[in-house]
Amino acid sequence: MKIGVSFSALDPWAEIRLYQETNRDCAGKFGATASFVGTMREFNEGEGVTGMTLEHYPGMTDRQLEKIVANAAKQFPILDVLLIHRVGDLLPNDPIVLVAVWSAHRQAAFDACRMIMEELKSTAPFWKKEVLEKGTRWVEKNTTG
Amino acid sequence: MKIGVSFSALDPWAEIRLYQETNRDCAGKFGATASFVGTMREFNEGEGVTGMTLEHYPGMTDRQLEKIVANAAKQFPILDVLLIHRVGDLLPNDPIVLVAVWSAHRQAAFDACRMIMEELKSTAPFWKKEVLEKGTRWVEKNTTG
Amino acid sequence: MAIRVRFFASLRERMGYAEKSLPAEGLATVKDVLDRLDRDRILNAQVLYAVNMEYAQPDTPVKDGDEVAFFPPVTGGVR
Amino acid sequence: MAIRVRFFASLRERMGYAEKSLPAEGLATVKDVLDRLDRDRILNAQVLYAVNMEYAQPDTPVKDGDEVAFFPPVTGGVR
Repeated sequence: MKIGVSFSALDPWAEIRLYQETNRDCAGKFGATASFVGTMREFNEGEGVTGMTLEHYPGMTDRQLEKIVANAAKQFPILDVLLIHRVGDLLPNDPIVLVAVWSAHRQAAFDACRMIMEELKSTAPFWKKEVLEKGTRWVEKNTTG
Repeated sequence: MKIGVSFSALDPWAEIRLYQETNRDCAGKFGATASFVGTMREFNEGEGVTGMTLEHYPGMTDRQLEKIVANAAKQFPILDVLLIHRVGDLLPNDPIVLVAVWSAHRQAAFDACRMIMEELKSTAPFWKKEVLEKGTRWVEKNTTG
Repeated sequence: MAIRVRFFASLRERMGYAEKSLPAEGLATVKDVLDRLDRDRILNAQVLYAVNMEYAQPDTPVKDGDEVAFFPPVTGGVR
Repeated sequence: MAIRVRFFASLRERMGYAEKSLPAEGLATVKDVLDRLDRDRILNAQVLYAVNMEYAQPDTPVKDGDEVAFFPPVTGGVR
């Protein structure tokens, strides 16, 4: 299990590949890996966005992310999880978050991956400030969309 | 969009990474990438499995895979799809299938990725023959597990 | 021309051959093709049909030049 | 010792500072901490509370040495 924040650019697919190669405990036992990568778009709420700052609450972030993964592991038979969230200054197309879940079977991997993303959105202490053509704005809420 | 079968070993995360790097049409527009990788396990139905042969119906496979992706694109607002299924001889830990779906938003990416995996299981003409300690057996059905 | 019949996976092994060419005369549907072959052996387990690489039913029409396939339930992807 | 109060994101900007140390005397709950600060400014928009990095409520107890944080609804992940 690896959970944390990254202060520098994420290469999500390389991270997952490397993690799976170096963590062989569940090799041969997993049949399913569901993953999700969130990426910064160049528009939001109908406006062009040229940059974003991701602020977080150090310490509380790690604690909440670990809680979220523990909840998913309690509810679904999963074998391993990789979860990394960016903080700092981002540009459009930069990855924001990656989660990968290994499980023996498909359904548990999908369900746990989605649950982690949902809980993260509502409980992990991150805040986004977008840079627009004119000035900046705090993202006020995450819709369920 | 890239859809097909692979006759040689798959490196799924490298495939997704390369595909995203070389297909820039939806760069800046996608905020979500949901992916799934199916991997051969070293046990199935309570028995050790030492190898597997994946047979397919060439031609019909491509046609069905394209139909499955078209169905998902009809139902969900997705931007791009990468879908590759292995055929031939596999060993435990070898990737069997990879699907990645790019979309503006999370839910569509997750839903479409899962739908593609479900439909693939029931309509794409692939058959698995497992090598056990003693002899071989055809996998008779995919459960919904 | 003729109708090309193909078998896959466990059904191919059960039949002992992968394909066969049948003269098209008198063959109007998938069922007719089945009747011309070793029907009992084919239907000995659950079987799916395809005509020209699209899923088909016993009453799906066939004609000269078509490809008709018989195979067991598919098991791609992962559980 | 004392109670360490922290603000994040838009609330930090609204307050004009990121943290403050308050003497713990007379502070028994998160609500007491709020009352000791510029309460109206903090509650001007939706605010969440945390005590020692766990989500808290106005009646959550606080004591000398605790860290109390106030921040707007979180917006991590992606939509």
